[in-house]
Amino acid sequence: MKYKVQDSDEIVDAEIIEKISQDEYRVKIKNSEHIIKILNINSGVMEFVLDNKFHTVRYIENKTSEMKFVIDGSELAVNMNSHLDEIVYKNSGGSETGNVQLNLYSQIPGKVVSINAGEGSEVKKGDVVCVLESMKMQVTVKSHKDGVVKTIKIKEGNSVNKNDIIAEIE
Amino acid sequence: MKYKVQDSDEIVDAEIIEKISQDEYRVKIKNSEHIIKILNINSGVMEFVLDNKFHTVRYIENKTSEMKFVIDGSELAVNMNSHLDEIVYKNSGGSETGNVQLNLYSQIPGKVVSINAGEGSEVKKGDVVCVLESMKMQVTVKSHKDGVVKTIKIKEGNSVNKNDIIAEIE
Amino acid sequence: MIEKVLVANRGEIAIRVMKTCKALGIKTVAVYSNEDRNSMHVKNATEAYHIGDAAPAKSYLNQEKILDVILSSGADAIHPGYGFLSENSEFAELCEKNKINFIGPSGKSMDLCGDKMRCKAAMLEAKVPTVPGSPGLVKDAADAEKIANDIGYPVMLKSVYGGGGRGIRIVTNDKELHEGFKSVTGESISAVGKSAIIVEKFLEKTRHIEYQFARDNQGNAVHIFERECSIQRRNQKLIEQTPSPIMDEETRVRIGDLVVNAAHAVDYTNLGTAEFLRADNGEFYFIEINARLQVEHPITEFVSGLDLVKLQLDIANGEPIPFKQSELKMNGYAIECRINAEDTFLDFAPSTGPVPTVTIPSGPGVRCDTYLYSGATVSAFYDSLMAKLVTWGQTFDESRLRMLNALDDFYIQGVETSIPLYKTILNSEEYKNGQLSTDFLKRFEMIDRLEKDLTQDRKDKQIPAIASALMYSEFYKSKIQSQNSVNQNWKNKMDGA
Amino acid sequence: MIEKVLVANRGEIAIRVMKTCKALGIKTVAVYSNEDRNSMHVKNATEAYHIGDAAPAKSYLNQEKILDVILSSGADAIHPGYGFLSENSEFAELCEKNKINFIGPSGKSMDLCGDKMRCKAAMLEAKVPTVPGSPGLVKDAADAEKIANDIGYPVMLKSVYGGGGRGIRIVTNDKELHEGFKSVTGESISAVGKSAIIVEKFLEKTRHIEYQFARDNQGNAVHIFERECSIQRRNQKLIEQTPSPIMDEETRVRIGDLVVNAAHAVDYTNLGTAEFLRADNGEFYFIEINARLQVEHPITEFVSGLDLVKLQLDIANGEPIPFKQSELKMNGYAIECRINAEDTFLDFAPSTGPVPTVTIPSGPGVRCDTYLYSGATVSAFYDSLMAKLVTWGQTFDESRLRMLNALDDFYIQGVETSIPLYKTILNSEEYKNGQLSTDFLKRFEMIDRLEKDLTQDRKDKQIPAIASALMYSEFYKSKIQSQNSVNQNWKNKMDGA
Repeated sequence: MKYKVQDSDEIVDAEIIEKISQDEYRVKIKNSEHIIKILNINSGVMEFVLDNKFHTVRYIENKTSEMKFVIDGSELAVNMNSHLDEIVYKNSGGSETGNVQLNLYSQIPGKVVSINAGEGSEVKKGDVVCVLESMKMQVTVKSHKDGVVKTIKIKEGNSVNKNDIIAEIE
Repeated sequence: MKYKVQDSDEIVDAEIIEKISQDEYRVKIKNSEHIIKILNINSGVMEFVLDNKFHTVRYIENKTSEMKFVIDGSELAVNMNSHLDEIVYKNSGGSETGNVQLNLYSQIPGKVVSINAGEGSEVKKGDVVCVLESMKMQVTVKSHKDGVVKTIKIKEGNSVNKNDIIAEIE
Repeated sequence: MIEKVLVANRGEIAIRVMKTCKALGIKTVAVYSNEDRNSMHVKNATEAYHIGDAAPAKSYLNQEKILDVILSSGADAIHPGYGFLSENSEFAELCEKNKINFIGPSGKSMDLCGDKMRCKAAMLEAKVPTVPGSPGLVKDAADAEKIANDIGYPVMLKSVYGGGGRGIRIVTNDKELHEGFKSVTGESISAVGKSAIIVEKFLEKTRHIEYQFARDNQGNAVHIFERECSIQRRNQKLIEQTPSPIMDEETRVRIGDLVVNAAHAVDYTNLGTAEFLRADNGEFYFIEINARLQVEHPITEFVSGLDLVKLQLDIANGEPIPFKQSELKMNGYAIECRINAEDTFLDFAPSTGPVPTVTIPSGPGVRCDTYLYSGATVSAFYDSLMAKLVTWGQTFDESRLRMLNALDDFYIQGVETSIPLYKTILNSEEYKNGQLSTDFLKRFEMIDRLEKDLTQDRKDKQIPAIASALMYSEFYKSKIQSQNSVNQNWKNKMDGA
Repeated sequence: MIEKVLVANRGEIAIRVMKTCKALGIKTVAVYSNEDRNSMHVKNATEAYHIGDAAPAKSYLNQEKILDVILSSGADAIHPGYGFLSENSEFAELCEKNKINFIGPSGKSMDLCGDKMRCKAAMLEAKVPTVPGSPGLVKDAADAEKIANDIGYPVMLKSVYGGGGRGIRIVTNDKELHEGFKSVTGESISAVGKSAIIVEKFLEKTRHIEYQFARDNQGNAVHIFERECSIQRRNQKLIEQTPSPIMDEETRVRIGDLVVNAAHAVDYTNLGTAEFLRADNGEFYFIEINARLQVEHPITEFVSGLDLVKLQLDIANGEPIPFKQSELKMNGYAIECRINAEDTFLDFAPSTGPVPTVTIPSGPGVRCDTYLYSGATVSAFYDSLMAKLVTWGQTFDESRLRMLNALDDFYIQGVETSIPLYKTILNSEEYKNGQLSTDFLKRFEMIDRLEKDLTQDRKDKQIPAIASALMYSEFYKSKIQSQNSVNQNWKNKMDGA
């Protein structure tokens, strides 16, 4: 299998070579061998020692080609696929990620104070689309790209959760 | 219903008078009224405010006539029954608790180092029945009453858990 | 003697106040909103009273409701904490009227501290320097020019109706001043229909340095050293430390004497803080008095050995301050990091929600004041301060390294926190060298540096991250395929994922 | 310079050593047994190596295995903590031989400290008083009588083959001595076939007072004040405090000077503790040197401001002690309670098992060194110390009240603890007045008083306990009968009970 760790451009081959014992594995990552000793598994949290260094990982999300987890306190994503290089190539062309880029998400929970860019209006990347209020603070949600606001998914005075869709911007 | 709290000789009448709201109750305990406001219930732990004082209770055991819980850090038992006075009377006669008094329990977990009173031997209250080892310490288990050791339920070198039966003493 | 204190607050400060009360055998009364039914301060109090809805106006700011609880619970004193009603002179007077011991200054003194113009006047009379500028509004551009030339350029033209950076111009000579006067006037009129301008000396690379002080009913006053709180975002303090790296003993005593004068000048009682700007040329300018216990009081507790809440209670009981200025000695170094629930990269936007798991740091020289516990919730209704992590060391570097260590150990699941930013700051040469100023974050591009640190961190985790992915697949696969009894237990656990 | 330390220990002390190492940028290597795969010290180290089975002999006492890990991990130093290999001179020499920096005294000095007869001789030469008595075995009753009359009655006749109270007689005059000599000889012969008796002064109402000291490779030595550790059970310390309530400055300096002499006399390097008995008449008698970091070192850290592990590392690096005796000042009061997993009423029998939930106390002047976390396990294989709760105060009473408060806040689910006993002790007039002695628990019948306190506590909880029972029935019943949607969520939660 091939793996790509968030923020790294490197595509790495990795596989399990041997199950040494009930809780120990020999793995090969980037042409070098490592020993993993599993210490504990509990509700999506795994603790293991890799080459004599303790790690704790909390798995958040696991899709076919992407996995998200918090490892030693840092949240990160790993892309994986037997043909990862091709996928990376495609993604840079935008074909697979197009849908993601359509939606503008709320990155905080809050109450909608105002909608500053109505449906049909043209926006530039960084333009304010709406204003939310949370913890006595007003926070602006800005367009993530140049485009036209296709639909607005929120209403003034209503509450939104983190990761709710604010608008579709084409 | 009648209640008796561990270490208190008093038998107390208590009942729920009224459910004031979803989380508030008016109760009568010992002829005086109290307000209970439930704050939180989670895996056997209940948090409530009684007459404006916060309490947390973790329920451990609930039998027909006895309930055990940890309230505000103290473990205690409450006996309850609609005819508690009669039961208390019976218990003092020993008829219901006879069986409990037969068994000598281990009050710690440990390894059996030696058995000092074999089957058939006569013991006085306080005599050593066996010696256990735990955390590098030897601890003696003493007879809880005068009697004859009917059966020994443990073996030298084996481990016992807390509350395992060590012996039956008649 | 105070026997029962109502703590009119929530979160870490309510808990902190109760700790001292409890240790002194003083009963405590908590109040809580709907939102706070599972909050720690409710559990810690001798008594707890529900006071209303989540919104502060309906609970923690509801003066009548809180007064009701004081009276029905039989509390004889009230501790307001910080925020909420702590600097509300009307409420302080309401307490006085009802013979309830308000732990803080009198309503009258609080009023004076809160009115910046009157307070500034009182300070000038007491010979405490304030930021040079017009004594009030300027009449016209000519008036402004005269003042500018008196105090020296650069100066700031400020519309009193402005705010948040609007209606402000920094000008460096007479020509710029006249142009600026016109545009500020124009902006102000177009925004609010009127204009009123003041002139103030513009200070660059200023440090925020404040003094803890105490004054008792008998009029004895002491200062309890300075705190430097220059590292801020949006005028909110993030990191505080004491002693300040630019302070020497001569200056400490000289400004400390001014602070004592300031406390006398406003007839202050109980604990307060005098805030100063320190200009790059070494001059100190009084800004304001905070008439309450400050968030950052623990660093003063560490270096003075005092329990400041106890001192508040003593003074409120009418006792004289139990020590003399000369008996106070500074011992070591302390740093506080305010652990906020916020997303540094979203312009410090709040991050709220449940915190299923938290690991609170501890160790030699570490103190953590927090309302967090595993299962707590960070509410969107109140402010974003979840915890105050405070460390002490014999040397500055010891306190700094202990802080970095404690930040590493602080694990808060579920919300974004300011912890990563603090690691970047505390590791920076500029912080180590004490190059502090209120524009520290911007001046040294700390957010960009944080982003680089996090990117590097993720890159460094390449091997363990891939190992984690491999192991997930392994346990996921084996769950379906094998019935190996030894692994069964683990597989069952894994199903909880 | 030490760059990587293997910590040959587990539990709270391993974690505590690692904290200082981490803060100083020194890498750490943990070792762990099968039993400790989920233990905190494994998580905190830079590297962690599995070293064998649960039994200490197969893991933490396995010298070869630990040496292997030192060599393969590239650690250049070893910190032994306390217990296990910490006072094993053979192991210290093994490290020396392998050019590994053993953080502690040399094997030779450790040997001398461990041999009580040789150590006593060295002390007598250095004019450090030891408990008066026969220099070795006595020949016969006449010899014993002569010594008894030299040192004064009462004396103790002790068979060297005895132990645990057997083969000991306390005698108060010549007649009793002759009778006692016969019976001790008889008991010893009937028990082990031989007899060998020593005579020692019998001291009543003694206090256990010890001194922290440090000595560097250059031969500089300092003492870092005393600790009083009189509250014990079965010769194990339960509560320690500093300063000792009976100590005045003159005595502190006088005994402190003796401690420095003692350190020189055994050519000690690194940190150690000199233990004394203090008789009721005020005399101090040296007992022994503990050649390691003590469990109770945090109270010394609190009052001295020093990080003692850092000082150990500095000395191990060959650096001179970075301060002079005259620069050390005692600041405030500190108390430590050893939070043991044990059942006070079962003669302190161990209590082991999982700890699903733990709440660790915090606050001003509170420090808790522990390996506990929610989900930890107290193992039957190792000792019963789960946590050290340490508080500091400006006054003794402040430290005591903070301790009571922190004990209240310390919630450990799943095992019996010594916490209730400490509350009874710390609330007692005898403790408040400093009437300490090694038989404190027995002398003041503390276990009986604890029992009374607990009974009273349960009686006081009558109303909330009955309320709890009422509410349980209510929610239990409604779970079955009603389908009320509002309560549904709670009922689901209750099913988890």
